[in-house]
Parts: sequence; C-alpha cells; structure tokens
Amino acid sequence: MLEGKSLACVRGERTLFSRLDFALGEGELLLVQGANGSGKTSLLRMVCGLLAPEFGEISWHGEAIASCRERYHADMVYFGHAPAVKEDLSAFENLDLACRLAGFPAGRDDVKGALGYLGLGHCLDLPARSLSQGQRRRVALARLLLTRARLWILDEPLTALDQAALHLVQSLLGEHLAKGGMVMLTTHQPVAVAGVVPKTLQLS
Amino acid sequence: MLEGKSLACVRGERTLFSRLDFALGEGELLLVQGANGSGKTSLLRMVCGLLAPEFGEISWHGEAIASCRERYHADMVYFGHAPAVKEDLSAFENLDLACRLAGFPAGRDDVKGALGYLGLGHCLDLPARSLSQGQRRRVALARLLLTRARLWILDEPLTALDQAALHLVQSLLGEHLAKGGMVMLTTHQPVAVAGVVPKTLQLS
Amino acid sequence: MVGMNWHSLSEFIHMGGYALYVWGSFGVTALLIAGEILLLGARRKKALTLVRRTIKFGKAENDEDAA
Amino acid sequence: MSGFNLYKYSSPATFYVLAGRLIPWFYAAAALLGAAGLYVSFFLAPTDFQQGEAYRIIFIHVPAAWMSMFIYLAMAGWAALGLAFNTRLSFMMASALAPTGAMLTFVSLWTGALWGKPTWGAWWVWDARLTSELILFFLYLGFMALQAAIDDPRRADRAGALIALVGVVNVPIIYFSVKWWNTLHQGASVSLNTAPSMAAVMLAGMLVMALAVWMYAIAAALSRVRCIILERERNSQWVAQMLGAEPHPHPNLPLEGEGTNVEGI
Amino acid sequence: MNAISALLRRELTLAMRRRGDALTALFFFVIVASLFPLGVGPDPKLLHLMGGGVVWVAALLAAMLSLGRLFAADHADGTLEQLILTPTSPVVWIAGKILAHWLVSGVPLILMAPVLGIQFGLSGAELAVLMWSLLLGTPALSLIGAIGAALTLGLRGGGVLVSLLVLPLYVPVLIFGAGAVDGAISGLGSEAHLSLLGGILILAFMLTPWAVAAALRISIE
Amino acid sequence: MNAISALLRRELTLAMRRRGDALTALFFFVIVASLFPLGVGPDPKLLHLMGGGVVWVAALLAAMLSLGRLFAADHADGTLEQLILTPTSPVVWIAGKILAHWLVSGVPLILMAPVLGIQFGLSGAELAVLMWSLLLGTPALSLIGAIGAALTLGLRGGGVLVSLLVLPLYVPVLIFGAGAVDGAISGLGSEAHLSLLGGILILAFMLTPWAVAAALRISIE
Ligand code: HEM
Ligand SMILES: Nc1ncnc2c1ncn2[C@@H]1O[C@H](COP(=O)(O)OP(=O)(O)OP(=O)(O)O)[C@@H](O)[C@H]1O
Ligand SMILES: Nc1ncnc2c1ncn2[C@@H]1O[C@H](COP(=O)(O)OP(=O)(O)OP(=O)(O)O)[C@@H](O)[C@H]1O
Ligand SMILES: [Mg+2]
Ligand SMILES: [Mg+2]
Repeated sequence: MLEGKSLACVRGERTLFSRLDFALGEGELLLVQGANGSGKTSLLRMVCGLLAPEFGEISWHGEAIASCRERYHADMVYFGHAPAVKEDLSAFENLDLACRLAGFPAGRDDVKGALGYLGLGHCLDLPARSLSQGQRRRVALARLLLTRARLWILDEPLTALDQAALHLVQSLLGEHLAKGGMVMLTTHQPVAVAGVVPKTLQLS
Repeated sequence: MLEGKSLACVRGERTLFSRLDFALGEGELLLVQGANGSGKTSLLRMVCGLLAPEFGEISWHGEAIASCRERYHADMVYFGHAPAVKEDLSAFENLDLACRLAGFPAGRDDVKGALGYLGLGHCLDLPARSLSQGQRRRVALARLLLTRARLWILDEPLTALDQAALHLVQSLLGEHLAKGGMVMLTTHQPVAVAGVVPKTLQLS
Repeated sequence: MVGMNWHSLSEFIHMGGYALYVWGSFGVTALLIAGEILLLGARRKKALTLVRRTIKFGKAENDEDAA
Repeated sequence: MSGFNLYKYSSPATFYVLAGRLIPWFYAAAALLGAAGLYVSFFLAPTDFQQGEAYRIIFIHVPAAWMSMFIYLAMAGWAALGLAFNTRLSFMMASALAPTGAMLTFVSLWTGALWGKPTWGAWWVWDARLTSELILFFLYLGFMALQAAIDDPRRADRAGALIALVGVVNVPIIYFSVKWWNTLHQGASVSLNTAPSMAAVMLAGMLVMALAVWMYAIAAALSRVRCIILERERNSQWVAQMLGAEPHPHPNLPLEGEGTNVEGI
Repeated sequence: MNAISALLRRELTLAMRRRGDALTALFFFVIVASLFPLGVGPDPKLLHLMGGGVVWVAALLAAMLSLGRLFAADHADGTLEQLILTPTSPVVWIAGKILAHWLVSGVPLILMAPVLGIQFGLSGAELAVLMWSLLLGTPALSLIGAIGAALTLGLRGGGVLVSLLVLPLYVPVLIFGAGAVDGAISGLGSEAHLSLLGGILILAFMLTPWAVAAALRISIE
Repeated sequence: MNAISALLRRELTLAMRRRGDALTALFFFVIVASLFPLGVGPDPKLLHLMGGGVVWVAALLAAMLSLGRLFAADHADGTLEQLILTPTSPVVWIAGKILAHWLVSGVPLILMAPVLGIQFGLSGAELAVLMWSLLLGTPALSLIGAIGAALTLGLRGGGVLVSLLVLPLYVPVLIFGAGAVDGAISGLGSEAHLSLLGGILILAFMLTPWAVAAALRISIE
C-alpha cells in the first residue's frame, strides 16, 4: 500500500504541484496525467525516493519510505525516461546484469525467454548500440518480466514502441495487476488494461 | 518532387529493406510505417543524405540528391530522434540560433511567437536542461514554424508530446501540406491531418 | 607629509625605491576591495529589480499572461 | 560571524533585517581600523634596516593570509551546520563567504609575489607556505565553480557544503605534506630579520590591519548574503511585504517566513 | 556480496567491451611521461632527477582523466538511478565501483611504471620504490577522485570542475608519492613517505564511500 | 558569411554559457604546469631549465583534451546532422568551428603562459618567445586536432583514439615550440624554430578543413 500525503514539488523557482494526495492499493493502477512539464516525471522520482519532496510524505505500508528504504526498494521497480541500457552490452547481457544488480538473479533461459517474449529473440547478442530506438526500450522493459517486485513505477513506458509491443506491455500490466501488484504509470498515449479501471491523478 | 528508386539498406549483416520505391509530390504526406527495428530511421536518414544507400538512388526534382546537395538541403528540414536542442541554451536561443544556422534568420518576435504558439511562452529563458522531455521536443519542433523549406522529414515527431501538442503539430502539418509542402513522417501513434489522405510506405 | 619616516610627499611615494612593490600591493588590494564593494552593489540592485519584477508579474508562469 | 543565536536567526527573513542593520557598523569599523592600521604601517613603523621600505607589504600580506585561512574555516563551519540542521541560511552564509575569502587569498598571493621579487629576487618560489596558499586558492575556486555550475539552489547548497567539508579535512594534510616536502629538499628560504624593538609596532600594525580586514570580510559577507536571500526568496510573501507591494496571488505552497512582519529594508 | 560480485563482473565486462576507453588512462600516462623528454631535452642527468616526479605527475593526470568514466556514463543512461534503487546499501556498491575503477585504470599504471622509469634512467631499487608508491597511491587517487566525480555529475563543465575539485585533494598524494621516489634517488630513504601514503590510503578508504554516497544523493535529484 | 557569423556567435555564446567547459583547457594547462614543481621538487635552477618544456607539454595536453569538445556535443544532440544539412559548404563552417575553438581554448593559454613562466623563473625575453611560440603553435594544434576529433566521433574509446591519432602529428609542433623557448634560455636564438612553427601553421590551415569535412561525412553515417 503506497500513499502520498500533501506532497509539494518545487523545481527551480516554480512550484509544480502542492497539496497532492494519492493512494495506491493492491491490484490498482494509478495513471498520472498532465501536460508536458506538469511534473509527472518529478512526481514519479519523488515516489521512488530519488527526489526529496519539498513538503509532505510518502509512505509504504504505513512507514515513511526514507525509513524503510531497503525493504521498499526491494519491492519496487522504476522505469524512467532513460532506459538504463548500456550501448556496449548485448541485449542479453544488459538484462542479465540488470537483474543480478537488482537482486533477482534469473537463469539464462529466463532471460532469453523474456527477451524472446518481447520480440528480441533474433538480436540477443547484438550490442544495444545497433538496436533501434524501440528495440532498446524493449530491452529495458523486459526487466518487468523477471522482477518479483510488487510496485511498478513506469514513466512513459510506451514511447517509441510499435503496436505489437504496446499490446504486449498492456497485457503484462494486466497480469501483474491480477496478481495483486501495483502500478503507477504516466503516458501521453491511451492505455487500456483489460479488467482494470485505472485511478487517475491529474497534474495541471 | 522527391523520389526513391529501388533502395536497399544493409545494417551490420542484415538487409533491412531492398527494392524500395517511393515518390512524394507537392501537398503529399508519406507515412513510413513498420515495427521497431524495421528500418524507418535508416530510410529517413538515407533520404536526407546522411546515410548512403547500399543500392538505388534518391532524387529531388529529377536530380540525384548528391549532385544538387546545397539546393536540396536549403529546401529540406530534418527532425530526428535527437532533437538538436542544446541543454545550456535557453529555448529562445536554441531556436534563434538554429534558424540562423539553417539560413532562415527570423526576427526576435517571430522566434518568440513560434515558441509561444507551441506553449513555451513562459519558459523562453529557461535553459533547456531544466525543461521536461516533452518541452524539449517542442522547442525542436518550433523550427517547423519558421522554416521556409518545402520538404519536411520527421522521425517520430510525436513522441513525448501531450494531447495539446499533438493537435498543434497535426494542424501545422495540415497547413504546410495545404501550401504545397511535402512531408515524410514516421510514427507509431495515429496521425490524422485534416483533408489529406496519407500515402503509406510499409517496411517489414 | 609628517611623521618620523617621511620628509616629503615624493619621498613617501618613492618608498625608498620599492614604490612598484609597495604600491602595487596596497593599490591592487584597494582596487580589489573597491571592486568587490561595487560588485556587491550591482548584485543588490539586480536582485532588487528581480524581486520587483517578480512581485509585479507574479511567478514565471504568470509572465505569459502579462506578456 | 559566529555567536548569533542560530535558532532564532536562522530564518532568512529575520536575518535579512538584522544583517541590514549590522552592515553599516561593520563597514565603519573596517574603515576606522583600516585607517589606523595604515597609519601604523606607513608612519609609525620605522624602516627595516635590511629590506628597506619593501617590508611594509607585511601589513597587508599577513592579515590577508590569516583571514584567507580563517574564512575557509568559517565557511566550512557554516556548511557543516547547514548539512547537520538543514538550515538554508547556513548554506547561504557559506556561499557568501567564499568570494571574499578567495579575494583575500589572491591578495596574499599577489602581495607575497610583489614582496618576493625584491627580497628573494623571484616572483615565486615553491616554498611550503606559498604552495599551500596556492592550493587554498584552488579550494576556494573549486567551491565557487561547483556552486556556479549548479542551477538548482538546493543541490548547489549541499554539493558546495560537502566539498567545503572534504576540503577542510584536507587543509591540515596539505599544509603538513607541503611543509615536509619542502624542507626535505632545502632549508627554509625566508626568515625576516627584524630588530626586537620594531617587533611590537609591527605586530600591532598587523593586528589592527587584520581586525580591519576581518570587519570588512564580515560586512562584505553580510551584504552578499542579503543579495542571496533576495534572489532566492523573491517569491515569498515576506519579501513582497517588505518591499511594500501586494504579492501576486498564486495558489502555491507557503514558503518559510510567510507571515513574518518585517519593517524596513 | 552477491550484488557486489555482479557489479564487479559488470564493470569488468564493460571495461573489456570498451577496451579503448579503459586504455585511455594508461595511454595518457605513457604519453605524458614520454613527451617530457621531448619538451625538456635529452640531458640524462636532468631526466634522472625529474624521473620520479614526472612519472607521478603523469599517473596523477591519468587518474584524474579517468574519473569521468566512474559515474558519468551510468548517470547518463539511467543505470545510476537503478543502482541507487537497489536494496543494497550504497556504501557497498560504491566501494565496489571504485574498486573496479582502480582495477581497470590504476593497476595498469603500476604495471607500466617500470617501463617509463627506465626511460628516465631509474635504477632497479628506485623502480621498486616507484611501484610501491604507486601501489599505495593510485587507490587513494581513485577513492578521493570519486567524490569529485560524484559531485559534478551532469553538470556543465564537468571536466574542469572535477579537476578543480579534486586537484587540491590530490596534492598530498603526489607529494608523498614523488617524495618516496626522490628519497630513493637521493639516498635519503623512502619508508617515511611510503607509510604516510599508506595512512592517506586508509583514511581515504574509511571516509570516501560515505562522502560519495552523500554526493550521489545530492547529484541525482 | 552570414552563416559563419551566426556560427561564431553560437559557439561563443555556448562557450560563455558553459564557461567551466571553456576554462577546462586553461585550467588543465595551469595545473599540469603547477604540479610539476610539486613532483620534481622546488629547486629553482632545475625548474628554470625545465620551464619551456613543461609549459609546452602542458599546452599540448590542454589542447588535446579540449578536442573532445569540438564536435562531440554537437554529434550527440543531433546538431551536427543539422549543420551538415545546411546549404553552406562544410569547409566554411568547419573553419568557423575550429576558429571558435581556438579562440575559446587556445587564446587563453597564450595569455596565461607568462604567469606560468614566472613560476619557473623565466625572464622577460624568454616569456616573449614563449608567447610567440604559443601564438603560432596553438592554432596549429587546434587545426590538426580537429581531424582526429572528427574521425573518432561516436566511437568507443574516442578519448584514447583521438590521442593516438593526433599525438604523432603534434610532436613536431611540440619540438619546435619547446625548442624555441629552450633556444631563448640557452641563448642559441629561436627564429628558426619560430619560422618552422609558422610553416606548420600555414600548411595545417590549408589542408585541415577539407580533411575534416571528409572525416565528418564518414563519421556521421
Ligand atoms: C606569493 C608569495 C607568498 C605567499 C603565497 C605567502 C603566503 C603566506 C601565508 C599563507 C602566510 C601565513 C602563514 C602563517 O601565518 O603561518 C604568510 C605569512 C607571512 N609571510 Fe608570506 N607569502 C608569500 C611571500 C612572502 C614573502 C616574499 C615574504 C617576505 C620576504 C613573506 C613573509 C611573510 C611573513 C613575515 C609572514 C608572517 C609569518 C608569521 O606570522 O608567522 N611572505 N605568507
Ligand atoms: N531549474 C529549473 N528551473 C525552472 N523550472 C524547472 C527547473 N527544473 C525543472 N523545471 C521545470 O520542471 C518541470 C519538469 O517537469 P517534469 O519533467 O516532471 O515534467 P513531465 O510532466 O514529466 O513532462 P513531460 O510530459 O514533458 O515528460 C518543467 O516544467 C520544467 O520547466
Ligand atoms: N551493426 C549492426 N548489426 C546488425 N544490425 C544492425 C546494426 N546496426 C543497425 N542494425 C539494425 O538496424 C535496425 C535499425 O533500424 P532503425 O533504427 O532504422 O529502426 P526503426 O524502424 O527506426 O525502429 P524504431 O521504430 O524502433 O525507431 C535495427 O533492427 C538494428 O538491429
Ligand atoms: Mg516526463
Ligand atoms: Mg527509429
């Protein structure tokens, strides 16, 4: 159970939002919406603990995230504007090492399976620098197939993806929610997850 | 009149496409479509003259683009995955200098007007580094308002844009086409330009 | 020029042949201090105009309506 | 600069006014002490029988050198306070001290060089003191350059504070290493021979000048911190009230200092 | 521990993949030390006297230049955020990253140093002291430099800033390192210098990971 | 011409904006030259002999390090593509970019050189020769370096590669530049060295823009 209470965010001299409250329970999808520059990315980074809120508190199962950092981060996955894909490593190595670092080591076959599921089966061993824009995003998204974290925080996961990948991601979200996971998501594209009515949080 | 004849593109060891033909006349919109990694970006860069085709020829008003480079480039605008926005310059300076460099100097007011039209009026003087993802793309797109080039080559111009910006860009395309301009475009999102039926080019 | 060291102004200025070094030290120091004070004044003026503008137009986002 | 009740005065709004009241006094004290110190240096202190008049540089050189080191300590102290208690004012004081400190470091380098030419015949030698003063100058420059490179004031404050603290740990290490480095190679290169009767006048002159520089440094730092406060807090209510205008209404979060009634600038 | 070994493996794989990059420091070390004879002239006595100092300055510059690689790439592509978001304590993986950095850019310097020392006519015993001093000094350089690298992440003018910040902190290492070699050359002995270097190393090892963790938190906002 | 002035203006604005970055070369120059005495020891005679060579090596290293800035940033953010797509001839804007680069990173070196020279105890006449040699040498370094910078754009290990490519071409400049100063110090005269430097500069000026244009075309694919 993730909760934010009367959050405020100041960037430079502008107050992007203030007195913002939200709550996210099991099986729920929270859509953060707003125009360009309204502070969606800033909010998600705050929720991850990367940015300290100017005011207010974020809590995970009733505890402030700063005071249960390790447990919180073990249960959370963040996907930001930067896909954390190393250009010099192959798709396989990228995913493999990302999983090890995050502490959910997966076997070779799991990793290959995840990449294959996202349609990268034929470029497992290509260095990421020679992948196209969308293929790189797919490599990063493949983490979601392997993690056991319950809270997913996704910043525009759908950019640069083609139709096929869009459907894959949406069904992935559906499965995760059905298992009682939680998802906090921003996107400028329409999202539809079967069987789930998203909560929305509008930034202005 | 832009024409490509039996083009082929090889990246690494893969042939992305071959025997590709297309033609783009005045007032026409050419949508290049295809899954991630199918070679859309490669094709557009080829058309700009940044990448030499493995085979085939691209011509502008009947002349090979390599042999009329200066005239061709004076009449063309390219918008790629990288938005060519300097993080250290303000939005205003970015656009102003981009226009001067491209040889279509615009007055201060034109530049401000263009940025205002794209909803950046209040951050004219913020360095681009503190703009959000979408705002940076808008700064880059503002060039389209000031250029007098007839051929626009746009690689996923719609990513990271919110609904309002989407509409702006689409109406911009409409105006340009109505004046007899030409547009070659890739995107994974639906585009609708009023009064124009796009030609499509499918890469597989 | 009085005092037990100097008999005339020119002697004072001459500094026993070390004028360049002594006046170079004291002079540059004085210049630097004066410069710092001037810069501080300019910075304060700039800050005040900035504040006035902010008060008049409100925050950056309101600049748009004002323009 | 220390000795204020930090908790009471750590609000920028209160401090702004207090500093405004104090600044003239510090400038006045600096001017008076400076005049007295210059009188001592040029008219009371006799000519040195070895160095002639060149030694009079000591009256600006040594105070500047002392203050350059002392200000760095003060700066690091404010930085530590800021990191420990998260008071914005402490960070602002640290940033306000740095340029004055760097300026005085430069003065001590410059006057030292101008003194070295007539006494040692070289503008510069790689003596321990000189070298560590040069490195101190780099420490100041690093602090200021780091803060200047960061747009976000919060990040600038914290990053600057961290490097100031790391630097202060290093200052003694630098000092001793350089000293040892130098003496291993050659004997001490300077010793100022002065008649004992002269020592008292000289010491008095240096002390008065040092006090003058100290007062000046406080005045300059306070003026600068007031500018910083204005720049940073220009959106807050108290600044608007102080300047006697109604703030533009906007629905943003209350900033610290809101509601403080402040009279006068 | 698992995370650390994964991290080390990753860093070393990446270094192998970007071999050119990893070699930059080494190459820079070699060219700085080799340009000097070209600039100063071929007098062997002069060169022998300068030898220890030149090699140490070259090592310091090489270490400073390689700092850019420590966190910048991970910052730009988002990996650093992911590392911060792992449940492992930052101090642990920061120590791991610094260790990897030293293995990749410091150890080759130590191995290459004798070759450069020979160019300056250093004797066997002098070369041994040079290597010992580098063995104690280069990890200290990596550790101290990490603070500067972390503070300047993503800033304008990162390159010069990191040098400016780190340089004053490097000076004692340089002085004791070069001092040890000079002590050997002049016959004054070098134990004192070496043990001071060791002291600096221990101090740096105990303090820097915390400072770097704080710096990264500040920079990532 | 219009495009050139726009380009110069842009480069200088950017340099002002990233002042730290522009100062990198200058600062690096200063620290390399100032670290040497710390490594080599404070003996003034030794330092005077080394002076010209050390300052020139420092200038060369500073110039080499600042090459990274010449095209890399524009390449990464897509500006370089846009420049190539302007109707202006590439040779023209490339010359403009190199000129701007020299103004930003070369000229400050020349102005700072006397201060460093003083630290090494060089006399007035020696300082004059040092400045002349740098005035002729640094533009040549910028021009020659541009070729390396263009060829290594976007390559892994760009840093080491550019040094590897450029260094052999830099060595003659270093030898004649430091030679001129040494000539002044030893009283052998320095005209010959200076005129050779001038020759190198003219040659570089006539050839490089074309070479760079070709290199950029290759790198951008
Ligand atoms: C660029 C050159 C110089 C620099 C950077 C420099 C730096 C310093 C510093 C940092 C101090 C304070 C150190 C302390 O109190 O322990 C100092 C004190 C002093 N300096 Fe210099 N100095 C320079 C040149 C000279 C020269 C040329 C002379 C005289 C020939 C000189 C004479 C003194 C004296 C007499 C003191 C006071 C010593 C004391 O209080 O113990 N300095 N200088
Ligand atoms: N230093 C700064 N000074 C002023 N404004 C800043 C600064 N840093 C960031 N901002 C503002 O903060 C906002 C950044 O918001 P954020 O990146 O969270 O937007 P977003 O909602 O994710 O937008 P997008 O949809 O474009 O990704 C922008 O409006 C930007 O102008
Ligand atoms: N060196 C290489 N070796 C093998 N394949 C390569 C190499 N370089 C590029 N490729 C392939 O070329 C394709 C790049 O295509 P391009 O970037 O044009 O795709 P795109 O259609 O624009 O995709 P997206 O929609 O994701 O942007 C990818 O499939 C990539 O795997
Ligand atoms: Mg965003
Ligand atoms: Mg693409």
